[in-house]
Order: sequence, then C-alpha cells, then structure tokens
Amino acid sequence: MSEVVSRLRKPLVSKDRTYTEVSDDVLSVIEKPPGHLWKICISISASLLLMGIIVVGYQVSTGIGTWGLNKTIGWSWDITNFVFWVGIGHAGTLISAILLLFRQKWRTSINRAAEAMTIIAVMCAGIYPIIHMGRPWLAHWVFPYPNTRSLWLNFRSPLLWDVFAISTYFSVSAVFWYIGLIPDLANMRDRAKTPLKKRILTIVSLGWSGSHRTWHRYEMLCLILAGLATPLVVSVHTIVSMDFATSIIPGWHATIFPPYFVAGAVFSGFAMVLTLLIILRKVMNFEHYITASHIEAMCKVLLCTGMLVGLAYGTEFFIAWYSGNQYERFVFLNRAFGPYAWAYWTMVVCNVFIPQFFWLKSVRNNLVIVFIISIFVNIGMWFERFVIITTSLHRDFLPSSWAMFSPTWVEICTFIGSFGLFFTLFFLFVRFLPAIAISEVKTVLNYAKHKDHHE
Amino acid sequence: MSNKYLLGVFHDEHDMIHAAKALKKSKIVIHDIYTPFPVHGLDQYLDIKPTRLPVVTLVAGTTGLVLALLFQYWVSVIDWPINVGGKPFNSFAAFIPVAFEITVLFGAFITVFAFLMRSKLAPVFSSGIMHSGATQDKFVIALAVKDASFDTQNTSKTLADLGASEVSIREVK
Amino acid sequence: MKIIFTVLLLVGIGLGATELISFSRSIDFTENYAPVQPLKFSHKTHAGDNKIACVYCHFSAEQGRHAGIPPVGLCMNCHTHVKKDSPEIQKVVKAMDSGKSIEWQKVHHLPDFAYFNHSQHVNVGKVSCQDCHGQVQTMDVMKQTGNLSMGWCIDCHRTKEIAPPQDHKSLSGGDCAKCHY
Amino acid sequence: MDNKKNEMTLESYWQDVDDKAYDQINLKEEFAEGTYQVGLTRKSRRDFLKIMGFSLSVLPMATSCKKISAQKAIPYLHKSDQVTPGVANWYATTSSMCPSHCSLLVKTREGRPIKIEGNPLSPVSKGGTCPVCQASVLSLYDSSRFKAPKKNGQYTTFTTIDSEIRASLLKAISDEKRTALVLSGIYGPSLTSVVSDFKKSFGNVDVIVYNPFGNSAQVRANRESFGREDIFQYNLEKAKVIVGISSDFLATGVDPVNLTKQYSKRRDLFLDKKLIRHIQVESLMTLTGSNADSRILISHDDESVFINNLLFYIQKATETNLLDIKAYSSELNPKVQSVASELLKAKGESLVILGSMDASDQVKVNAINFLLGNINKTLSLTNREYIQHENDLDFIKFLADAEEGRYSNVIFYDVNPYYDYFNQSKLQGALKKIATKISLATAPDETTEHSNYVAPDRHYLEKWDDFELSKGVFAFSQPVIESLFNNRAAQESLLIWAGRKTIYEDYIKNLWQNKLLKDLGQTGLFGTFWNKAIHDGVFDAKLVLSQSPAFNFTGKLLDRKASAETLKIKVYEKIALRKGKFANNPWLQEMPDPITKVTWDNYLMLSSRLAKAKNITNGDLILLKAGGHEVTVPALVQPGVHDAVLGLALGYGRTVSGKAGKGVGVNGYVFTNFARDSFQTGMSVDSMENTGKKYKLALTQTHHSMEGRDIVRETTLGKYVVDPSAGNPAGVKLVSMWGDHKKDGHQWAMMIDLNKCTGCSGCVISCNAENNVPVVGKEEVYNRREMHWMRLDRYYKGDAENPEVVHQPMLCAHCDNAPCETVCPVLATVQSSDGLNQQVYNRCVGTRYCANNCPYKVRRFNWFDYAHDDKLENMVLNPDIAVRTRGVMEKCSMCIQRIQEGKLQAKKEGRPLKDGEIKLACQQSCPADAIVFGDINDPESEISMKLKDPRYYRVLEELGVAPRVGYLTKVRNK
Repeated sequence: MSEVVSRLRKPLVSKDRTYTEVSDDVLSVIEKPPGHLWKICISISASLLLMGIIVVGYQVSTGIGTWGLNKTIGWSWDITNFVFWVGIGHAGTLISAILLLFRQKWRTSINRAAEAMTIIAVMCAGIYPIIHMGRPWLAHWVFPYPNTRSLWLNFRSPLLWDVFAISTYFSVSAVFWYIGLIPDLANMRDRAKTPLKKRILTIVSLGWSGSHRTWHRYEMLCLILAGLATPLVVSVHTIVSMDFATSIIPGWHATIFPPYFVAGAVFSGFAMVLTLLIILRKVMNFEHYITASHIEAMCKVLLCTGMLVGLAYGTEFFIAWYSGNQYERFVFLNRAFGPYAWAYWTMVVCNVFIPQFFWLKSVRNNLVIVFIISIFVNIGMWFERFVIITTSLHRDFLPSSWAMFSPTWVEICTFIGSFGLFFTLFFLFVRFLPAIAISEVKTVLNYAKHKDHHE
Repeated sequence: MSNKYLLGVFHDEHDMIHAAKALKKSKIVIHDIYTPFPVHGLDQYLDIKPTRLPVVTLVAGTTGLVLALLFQYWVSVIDWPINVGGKPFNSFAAFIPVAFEITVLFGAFITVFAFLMRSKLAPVFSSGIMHSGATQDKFVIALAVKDASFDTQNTSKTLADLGASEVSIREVK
Repeated sequence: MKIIFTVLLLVGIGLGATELISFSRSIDFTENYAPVQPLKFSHKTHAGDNKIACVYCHFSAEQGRHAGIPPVGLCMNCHTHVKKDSPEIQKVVKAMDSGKSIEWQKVHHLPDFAYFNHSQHVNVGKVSCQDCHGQVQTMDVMKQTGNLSMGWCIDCHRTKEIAPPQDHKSLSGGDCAKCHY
Repeated sequence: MDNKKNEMTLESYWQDVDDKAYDQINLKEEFAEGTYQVGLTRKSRRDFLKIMGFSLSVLPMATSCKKISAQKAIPYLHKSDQVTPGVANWYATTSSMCPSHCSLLVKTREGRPIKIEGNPLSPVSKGGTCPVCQASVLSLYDSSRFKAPKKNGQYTTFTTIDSEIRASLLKAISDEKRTALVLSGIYGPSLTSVVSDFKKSFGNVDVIVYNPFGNSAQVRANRESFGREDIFQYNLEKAKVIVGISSDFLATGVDPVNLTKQYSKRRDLFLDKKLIRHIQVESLMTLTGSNADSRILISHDDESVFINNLLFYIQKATETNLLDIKAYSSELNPKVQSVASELLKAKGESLVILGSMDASDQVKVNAINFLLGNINKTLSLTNREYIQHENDLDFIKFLADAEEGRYSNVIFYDVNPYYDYFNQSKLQGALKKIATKISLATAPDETTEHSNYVAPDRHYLEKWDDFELSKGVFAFSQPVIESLFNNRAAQESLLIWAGRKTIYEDYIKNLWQNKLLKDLGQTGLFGTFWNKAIHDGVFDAKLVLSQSPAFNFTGKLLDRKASAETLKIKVYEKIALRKGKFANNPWLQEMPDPITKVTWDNYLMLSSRLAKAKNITNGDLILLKAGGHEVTVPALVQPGVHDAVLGLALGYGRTVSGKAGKGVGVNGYVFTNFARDSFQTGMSVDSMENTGKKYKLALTQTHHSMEGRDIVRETTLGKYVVDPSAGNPAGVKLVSMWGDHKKDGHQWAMMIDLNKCTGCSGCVISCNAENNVPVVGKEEVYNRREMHWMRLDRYYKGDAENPEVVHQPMLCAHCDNAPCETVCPVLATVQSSDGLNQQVYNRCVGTRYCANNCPYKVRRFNWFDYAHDDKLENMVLNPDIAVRTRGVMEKCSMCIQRIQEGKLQAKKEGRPLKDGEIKLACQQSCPADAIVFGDINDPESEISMKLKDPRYYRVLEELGVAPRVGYLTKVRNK
C-alpha cells in the first residue's frame, strides 16, 4: 500500500493516528481520574458560581433595587450580559451547523466543544431575562399556558419573541449536540470498565450500535438539524436585536440591527471559541486535533466579522447623520463624546482596530497573541452591548430625565457568577464527555491522504 | 425468540467495502454493517432506500407554523382582542417571529423523535449490540442466520477470504 | 403488548397532566369555602324561609363598594321580638351589651388588586346576588360558590346581557382598569 | 359639589374604624419594615418567602401557593347614618398649617381622612391648595406626635399638668412675675377671644406674636404709611404690570394660592389676550422669578437702591414729593427707569410687591403703589378685626425682659424659637430664667425639648377653629376624625388654665351665637347659619369695606446703606418646607424643589460665575462662616443667582423631629440677625472654603437644557397677537400602516396650559396622596428612583447667568399608540376603550421594557418594597388604590378611580356624565387651573374647545405615539 499525500490540502489531524488512537486520545483523558489542574480550575469556577448564586438570591429576595438601575436606565448590565452570552453561543451553532452545510471538514475537531459552549452560554444568557424581572417568581407567566385568568400573552412584544427564540434555540441546540454525542457515548460505553459506568452509558447512548442503516438516517438527521439550526441561529440574534430595533429609543431604533447583531454574535462567539480552545488544546493535549490551521481559520473569521461589525458602527453614524433626526444624531455624538465615550472607544478599539493584527500571518500563528486578541474581542463585544443599551437609554428624548448608570457590587458579582457557571459547566463537560467528536474526526482522519487500495 | 447473526469483523473500511461488494455480487443478503463512523457508499449493498426524514421535517415544520399562526391569531383576535399600543388585533407581521421559532421547534423535535423511533433508539438498560469494537475501530458485516438453509460454514470462509480478521456467530435477543 | 403499554403510558401521562393542571388552577382559590362562623346564622332561615330581602341586611350593596356585614344592631331590629331566647340570639345581645362586635369569618376574599364595587353590579348592572354568591337562600352555612378567579369574572362579563346603562357611552367591561388599579 | 360634602357636622367614627371594619384588606398586608431611607438591610417574612419561592420555582405554581389565610370581617356595632362602607364622605374645613389658611375639603373613608382638596366655595382660595396643605393629611398620621401630655419628658395626664400649670400661672401673680404667651399669630375670632380671656383672667400675661420672616416689616410700614395694622390684599386680576421685588409671592408669600389663582387668570389667553406683564427683581432664583416675563438680577444690597431709585423716578415723573429721598447713583438706573416707565404707563393697573424685611423699603413701595394710584385697585388694606400680626420687636423685648427675670411662665403655641431664633445662646440663656415653660405643640420639636410641660394641641383635622380670611370673610375648621391621641385643642388648654372649664367647640359656638353674628349684623336662626357655615367651610358677611386711607407717612425712614459689594448669605423659604414646621412630612421632604429639583436637603445656592471663581462644583461641601457661625453645607450651582449672593433655604436642620425631618440639611436661621426692628437676612460672608469633600444631593433632574428640542414651546405676546400659532410649528404629517381602533364612548384627554402653570408642584403632592405613591427616601432619589407619577420638568434657556425658565408638568401621556404597551410580553399594560393607558400591577412581571421604551420616561418601577411599616401612616392610604409591591411598574392612571367613580355616580343617577364632573387629583389641586381634563368625544366639553386652540401641541408628537396629554404654548409678555 502506498500513501499519496495531497500537496494542496493539509491534513486536518496533524499526526498519523489510527481509529483506536483517536478514541484513546480523546477518551483516555476522561477515563482517568481528574488531574490537579482540573480540580483547581473547577474549584475556582464553582466558587464563583456559588458566589453568583448567593448574590442572585440576595437580589431576588431584596429587589432589583440592589442593582444600579434607575427610572431612566431600566436595563444595563442585565441585558448587556444576556446579549453577550447569547452572542457567544452563536459560534458553536455556526461551527456545527453552517460549516456542516458548507461541508467544511475542519470543523469536526472543534464543533463538539463549540456546541457545548453554545449550550452553556445560552444557559448563562437565559438566567438574565429571568433574574432581571422585578418578580422572577412569576417568570412562568411569559409562557402561553392555559390559566385561570383567561388571559394570554402579547405576541407583539419582542420580549416574548425572545422567550420563544431563546427556548427554541436552547432546546434545538441541546438536541443537536446530544444527537452528535450518541456515537461517542456508545464508544465510551463499549470501552467502559466498571458496571456502573457501563450501565449509565448504555442508557444515555440509546442503544447505539453503529448500524449503517442508522448512520444513513443519522447523517440526514444531522443535515436537517443543521439546516434548521442555521436559520434559527440567525433568527435568534435577529430577534434579540429586535428587542432594541423595534423600540423607539434613538440608538436602538435601527433597521441595521439584525445583521449587525448577527455579525457581532459570530464575532464574539468565535472570539470565545478561540479563547476556550487555545486553553483546551493545551490542557487536554489536543494539539493534533485542534491544529494551528484551525486557529488560523478562526482568526480569519474574526478578522472578517470584526470588519463587518466595524462597518456597522460606521453605518450607524452615517445613518444618524443622514436621517436628519435630531435625537438619533444626538445619541451617536453622545456615544462618541458624551460621558460614556470611554466605553464607546474601548469597544471600537477592541472590536475594530485590534483584530486588524490578524492580517499578519505571524500574528495568526502566534497562539499567545491570538489568545490575547481574543480576550480583547470578548471585552470589546461586551462593551458593544453596554454601549448600545446604556448610552441609548441614559440620554433619550427628554433631557429632564437624563441620568447616569453605575453598577453595584451585586451586578458585578452576578456577572462574575455567570462566568463561574459558564466555566463550571464547561469544565464538567470536558471532564465527563468527549470534547472532540470522535466519530466525526475518524471520518476525516484520511483527509488529504489517500490510501491507495486498488493501485 | 432470538436471532443469530454471522459477523465478519474488518479492520479497514476499504476491506469492508470490498467485502460488502463481493457479498452483494454473490447474492448474499447483508443484514447490516456496523461501523464506528458513517462510511459512504454502502447503501447499494444494503439495499437502503433514501430516508424519508426530510418529509417528516417538512410536515412537522408546516404543522408548527400553522398551529403557531392560528394560535396567535386566536389569542389576539378571537379569544380576547385587546388594543395594544394602537396596533391592529391581527398584527400579522408581529406573529412571524414566534411562528418561525415554533416551525423550527416542531421540525427539529419531531424529526429527532421520528429518527429515534425509526432507528429504534431509546434509553435502554442493555444494548443488543453486535460487536463492541464497532463503535471504535472495527467494521462489522452482519449476515442474518435465518434458518438451516444458511450455509454458515461456507459463508464464514468467504468472509475470512474477503479479509475479515474475525468471523463469529452472535445471538441477539 | 408494547402497544398496550404505550397506550397505558400515554393515558397515564394525560391523566396526570390534567390532574396537575386542575390542581395548580385550584391553588389560589377557595371554592366551596365554608368557614365555621361564631354564630350559627342561617341564610336559609332568613333569606329563604322568611324571605327577607338581601339588601335589608346588606344595605350598602346598592350604594357602595362593599355589600357589608350588617351592623349588630340591625339584627336586633327583629330579634328584640323574634326568638329572643335562642342561645345564638343571646350571643348577639351579648355583643350589643359588651360593645364588642361579632367577629365573622370572611367567606369571599377578593385579592387587594381586584377592585369590585357592589353598587356597580347590583344597582347599575341589575345583577342578582345569586349570580355570584349562589343560592344563598338555600344555604344553612354560607359558602363560596364559584372560584372568584379572573376567568370566572370574565366569563360572566362576556356572556351576560345587562340592561344598557343610561349613560350609553360606557359599556366597556373588558378593560383591565375596570378592576385593576 | 353637594354630593361631595355631607351636610352636618360630624361625630367621628374612629372607634369603629379602629375595629377595621371593611377596608382592612386594602391596608395591604404588604408591610415591609424600613425607614424612609430605604435600606438594603431589611429582611422580613416576605423576603424569606421570596427566596423560598425562587428556589422552589421548579414547581412553577409553588410561589402562588400561599393560601389565603382566614380573615375576619367585623361589622359595625350600630349602623351609622353617615358612614357607608366603601363610600367617601367629604367635609369642609380650614387649614391652620399654612399661613394663608387654605379652605379645604377633606375626603374621609370609613372615618379616616385620606385626601385633601381645595374648597371651591372659598372666596379666597377658590378651590386651590398649596402643597403644604395637601400634605398636611400625612402629618395627621405622624406617629411621632405626642400621645399624651408630657411633664419633664414623661407622659402624664392632663389632670396632672392642668393643676400644676394653673398653680404656676397663679403663683406668677403672687410673685409679681409675668407670664408670656408666645404664639405665631392670631388668625381668627375664637383665638382672639381665647387669648383675651386668658389675659383677663390673670392680668399679668404678655401676648407676643413671634413669626420670624413673616410680615413684621410690612405691618409696621402699613401702620406708618396708612395707619392700619394689617397686610395688603392683592388683586392681580386688575393688574397689567406687576413688579415683584425679592418677593416669592407665588410660592411662599402670605397667600400664594390665592395669588397664583389670580396670576394664572391674567395669563389665560382664553380669557384675555392682554396678558399681565410681570417683572421680577431679585437676587436668588425664586419660583415667582422663574415665571416672570422679565427678570432683573440684582445683588442683595441693591434691593434698597432699586426701590429708592424707583420711587425717585416715579416721584419725578409724577412731580410729587411724597417722601424726601435722593437718588443713588447706580448701574441699575437704566433698568430702574424702564421699570418706572412701564409702571407709569399702567397707572392704577400696576402693582409693586416687596418681600423684604425692611420697613423703610416697604414704606417706599407703599409710596410707589400710592403714587401709581393702585391702592384700592390692585391692592387694598383693610383692618381685619381678629388678626394680630407679628412684631419682631416684641420678641426681642420679651427676651430682654426674660433675661432680667421678669417672667416665670412662658407658653409656646405654634412657635419653635429654640429652632428658628438666630441667636440660640442668647435665647437659651434668657429662657433658662423662666421657671415654667409650656409648649402646646402637636409633635416633638426643639422647643418641646426645652419645655417643662407639653400639652399637645390637636392636628387641625381633629379640632374646631375659625379664621378671618379677609375682612368679613371667615373660615371654619371642624374635626373630621376623632383625636388619634390623648390631646386637646390648644385653645381649650388655655381656657382651662384660665379657669374656664369649657369645650372649645361650645366656646366657638357660643362666641358666634352670642357675639360675632350680632357684630357682623347677621340676622336669622343660629342653627341654620352654623350648619351652613360648617357645611361650606366659609362664611362671607359681605361687609361694605372702607377704602384704604391715603398715604401719610408718620415714621422715620431708616437708610439702608448700600454697602460695598461683599458676598452676602441670604436665607429664603422653600415652597415645600416653608419655615421648618413641616420638616417631618416625608411627602414634602421628597417633593423636588420647583427650581433646583433637589429633595431632602437644603444647600448653598451660588451662581456659576462665583462657583467657577471659587472652584466649586455641585455637591462640594462648603465651610461657610458668617456672623460668627460656621456651617458645612453642600453647594449647588444655580443659574439666575447674583454673583454676590449665596442662598440657603430655611426649614432644614431640625434637630428634634420625627424620623423624616430630623437631621435633614442645615439650619439657615443662624445666618439671620435682628436689625432695623425686624429679623433680617443678607449677612456678610466672612469666608467660604471648599472642604474638598463631596456630598450627595438628591436631584430629580440633572440636565437643565432642552438641547434645542421643542419640548416646551413658547413665543412672545407680540408674535402671538400676529399669529396665534407662533412658536408652535405644525407637526410632521404622520402616516400609519394600520387603521385606527374604534374610538367611541368617552375618550379622555388632558391639556396643560404652560402659560398658566407656575411649577408650584402642588399637583405632585396631590397625586402622591391620591394614588398611594410611595416615599422612597433620599438615597433612592439620589439613585434616580423617585416614584412621583407627576413630575415637573424645569428647563433653562438663554443667558446662563440669568436664564429664562420653563416649567412643564410631565405625566403619562396615555398615548394611543403607546410604545410601552407593544413591548410588554404579558399584557400588563394595554389601552382601554376610553383611551387610557392602563397599567395592571398584578399582571406585571417587571421587565421594565415599557419604561425603557417610554419616550417621556414617566413610568416608575418599584425597586424595593417601599416602606409601609408605619401602621398609623398607612391610614392615609387610599383604599381604592392598590399599594404596589416590589417588582412592578406603575405610573399615572389618569386617576382611573375618579373616572370610575364619576361614571358610576352618573349611572346610578341614570344620567349622562357631565363635563367637568370628574376632576383628577392634579387638576383639582392646581391653584393655577392649568390642567383641563375631559372627554374629547363630547364636542361641548372644555377640552374639546381648547384642543382647537392654535397653541395646542403634543410633546414628541413626531414619534407617532399619539399622546393624549397635550400642552398649550407658553406666551411671554416681553
């Protein structure tokens, strides 16, 4: 048997690996007892989570007044964090669904982690709409269930669209992710040593046998789900943007918001994926699967979406000027030169200027710089939402009610707590589930290599 | 009632494909092939027809769409028409986002359930799997041993000749 | 076998869900609530057998928001002559003498966020007492009929034909702020 | 009006109510603990439930599981003829709270007063009320009030103190010592009679009227120039030009409500296209000044120069020499001349009002008004028989005598010298020599702290009284609730100590029956007279008034030397707290000052130029030294203040008060002194330095420019006459994708005439009282979370140092296309069929999306469970309105309860609703009658007529939200 190596394509897995070795590489990590590093990481994140829970408990029992909001600024960090987390979620779906539809094979080694990130990020996001309510114990009222009041819901409210969008997005993503996990769970089941593990894995792998007849439908199912998830992911951030776009507040009321938000979501999501994967590949020894070219590809996505976002910023300004609407004009001047100018320029620098370094291949190949830039983008995209929400609200139509916002410790701790939740769940995920889609990687093991069987 | 299967275990998917092709040529009906990842090009040897899952999705999605629109219309126009912000009772445009989401929700979930039912996948306590290697690195061709007329010995030999590293009989409940 | 099992399972889930819904719907409501009263007062005797008009005792039902529990003194309008020696009447007499009114157990609770005005319904809308309170004239012990939920109010408002008011301009019972403010 | 007021006097049914007959459920069970400073440390049972509820929310219904606990229903023992459960009773009475003695109607529910409105029958206040009287109902339920008489700080009984006090009073006679009765004023026949009886029975009693910064100077000037010891009564309705000099007559003068009524009539373009012209000459920005057509900024020292020269020019022009004066040379003279010529052009139709404490200046102003022929036209001077005004000299003399040990008893009634006398060490030293000090206060104050005996007076809603409003016009107050505590009318105490065992009610009736009616020449049956008088609350004897006499100056003019321009500290009264008596009223404390928009504090007002020069910004703590006193006080940069003047409000810095008033702000009285026979302000500042520390001032508005947006539209009279729509450009043409909803039946709308609104903020308090709007405390106001449904936006425009000011009441606009409604996911805010934007508290989950999307920012969110822990204070809650729990949005409901009540009343009577029958709380209380409310589907209604006015516009109309609340442009006469 001779082996022909393509000159045009680089292999997607950078070292020769057999199927068993792939399984070993991915699963051995989680079959061993946890290491010290993992224990330290999960303790830190779980402590942050615990702090978050306590703080949220305090806020819910005392009142939203523990936050820094006021009569003029009814939303600030709460919805900023909500949009931030939803946005982060988008990269996972994008990688697993859109890249699947486009047959981008390089996605196979990162899609599992990215999808897990999606689900966890949506969970983090989903907490905010609940706790930001004045009476979160009545949160179930936003669902249309038959009730004694004979009263339903207002389907004209973008917030209600959000309820449907976020819950659909979460459940469909979770199902998609789980469906993807089944073959790998079966692999784990068949490797399991202890009866208890075997029993649990038997249940959760749904009796998967690797039958080709099932694989045949499975591949179609994945395509269908990808096909559904793709418009879904676009719709989710579109609807999130409509929370703002359909309102009348200058700085919110903009038709550009849906594409702008989707681009921003992809941008921020990929930044977070980069942040996580750079850590993950190091910590879990996944360098052969999550290769430098993966990182580079994602850098290019960042560069592109960063410029899209930059274009949106510019467009907003142009339209504000071109519209001739005094309130619009004021809001944008106020963003750039008003009391929150520091936030605005942080956003612009982090999101538009810093990613420009990705034009340089040397930067894209330097993991440390890529990591740092990804952090900057995360920060910048948080500020984007803060700028949109807070600076638009704080000075709207009537100058008499103009006000300023500053967060309280409760808000800050809640935000840190949501990172605690995110990382706790993510660490649990990498600890207990295969962080790389084994069966999918196996399909691309021979990519760019062709074992010539028939001469 | 139990079924007996003759399993041919391959290490290499190309050998397995080759074997499947040979078996098909010799008119031996392949019950199923078990692989750790989807191997393309086997459908013809297994006589698999294209799946109808897309149809399920279409029907489910359409149902979701119609139900969502009807429900929103009923709530906003028929059951209790309320003047909200001067908008018409039937604010059709505003009903689209929710209708879309419900379409996707129905489409996705019903398709997944259809898939699980059709593939007989469910949370089970013991799995009737053919070969434990088939989820990791083995490619297993399973032939149903239906009755006495099945020439077990000969077929085993054929499989071994085709490159199977291991040939065995497995009974599955 | 499998089919039977599936059907049974589905039926079970269905019944469970129905039960859960009806349970959760009953949570805040006290239909058929009939507390023990400090006085064995029978509406059947007064309103049913003796045909005393409701508004004789609940006189403010036609004037104000509350139908009112009759002042103790009102009982004595009749009971200075009728059944003076009954032990229950003695309780009334005692209340009068001690100056300490009778502490009735409230039967019909409306939550504080729902404004209900008796005169609006009784006087203007000409709704009979029984429409909401049930056949009081047959009750020995007063109990709540209807669950007093919003849906219960709304059902009546949607179906009941009432005499058009003199002021034709306002017939809009479906507005939220008719009850909630 | 008749259905609103029950005929007859009243026995109160407090005992019954105490049994909490019916409305117990409405005194919501949601009482969290806390103080006005909403702290975050509160924990209560409910909080616990909420934590539990939240953590159990896996079971979605779990939180609503709180089964209704058994409640009791306790009927009245006897049927009352007057109280129908659930139906309000209205009683007429008169306030003794504010100096103008507003005539009031008091709304009671099941025997407890819950709302105060103006009495339209009063010929003086004509249905208007001031914020102070609006808020006085809350003072009734002030739990810090004395529960019983006190002796040396311990509660005791009236019997005990009565005998001891009487003994002490009698002992003074034998000891040849004197007794002083110090009171804030004698305002009516009964008090006059009580005081004279008291005097007569002892023979050694000195009556001292003490009321710093009252009318001492004017009374003296009037005595010297006209020989009458009374104050002027103004009639702005006959004026064309008014010049106010340092007088805040629309806010804090003697009769602001009445003057606002008159003033607004002269600003009503529906009545008369010839508007009044108002020139204000002042050094601090006052509410009155903010309404002026033209405002002349002078220093405190120039006040005297301005008046002197004004008189000089008028004397010159009229070629008279009423007073022998010389003109000072001043840079102001061109302005003075122009004011003089404007006044001269409006002879007999002009008016100069001076707010100064300087009798000589008052005399000069009297001369000006006399020369202009205004006497008996725009101002008149009667000599009210039962009024005794303060004479500041008396109190100074009293202190000097006390110092010498001439007094052994002093009785304080409605005065608080331990707080408001400028020289506390002198006062305390002098009063220490008086053995027996008796206070008749209702609640603890600095003076009761120093008194041996406290014989608590009743709140005016608990007592009988009478007042002389103007010559021959009397007002009555009657108790609308039985006394909440063991207290007694002060007059009754005086009578008892004088040895007359009588009930004050009988005393008043006797007085009227046996003396006053005859004196007033009234015939007829007393019973009829009395019932009608009490029912109406006022009685006009319709006396033929003698004309004011001619100007004949008998005194001596004291020259107020125009000193070098040094920095002066000037104290002033604020519309809410006035002189400090109401410091313990949280509604008033939280009412934003109409000019500065500051709540819960006083502060040092200074001009921006001075602030820049001294490097001071808002909230800097300033150490101010003047006249030997030092005070650390936060600074507030205020446009329209003269560079050489600092302003500091009186009424703050109370050290003994209830929880709302204690320790709020600093005491401004230390910067006053006594000079030229009167208490004076305008002390020279020794030094002011920035301590570098910051202080949180709780402002409700921090941005003061309209940023060129046409939120408040205005024009000048000249332009208006040419084009009535001047300043009010036609709005953009709006197109809609949708058809309109049906708009039949009633369609409510409101219109506010910005030309009439003075910004007094009475509507804010009225709205608070009517709608159970919570008080949130200073910290929360600082956090921009005040709950007021009605707010007054105040913008400055033009010259930064002396800007023009506009006031704009802002409330829920009840938009037809309400942006708040569309965004609510749970239908908690929707449109009603009569065009109101409804907010359903119990449906609200609190996303605050509606508030974000409200372009007017009028929605208010319950960030916490606001304090409703004071059970007594909760008695003021309107039982028809839900008390909102935390986490829900609230906002103006257009007094939906009043609309419902009005419609129901009409339906019960089987008739259509009349226009004007429903009056909203803000509308009713507006002394300027700036608010019109009605049905736009009724072509005959006032609002329908006025909507057609070319001045009509709607704020932010261009957004297409179709607001139902509109405004009429402001027209300045300049």
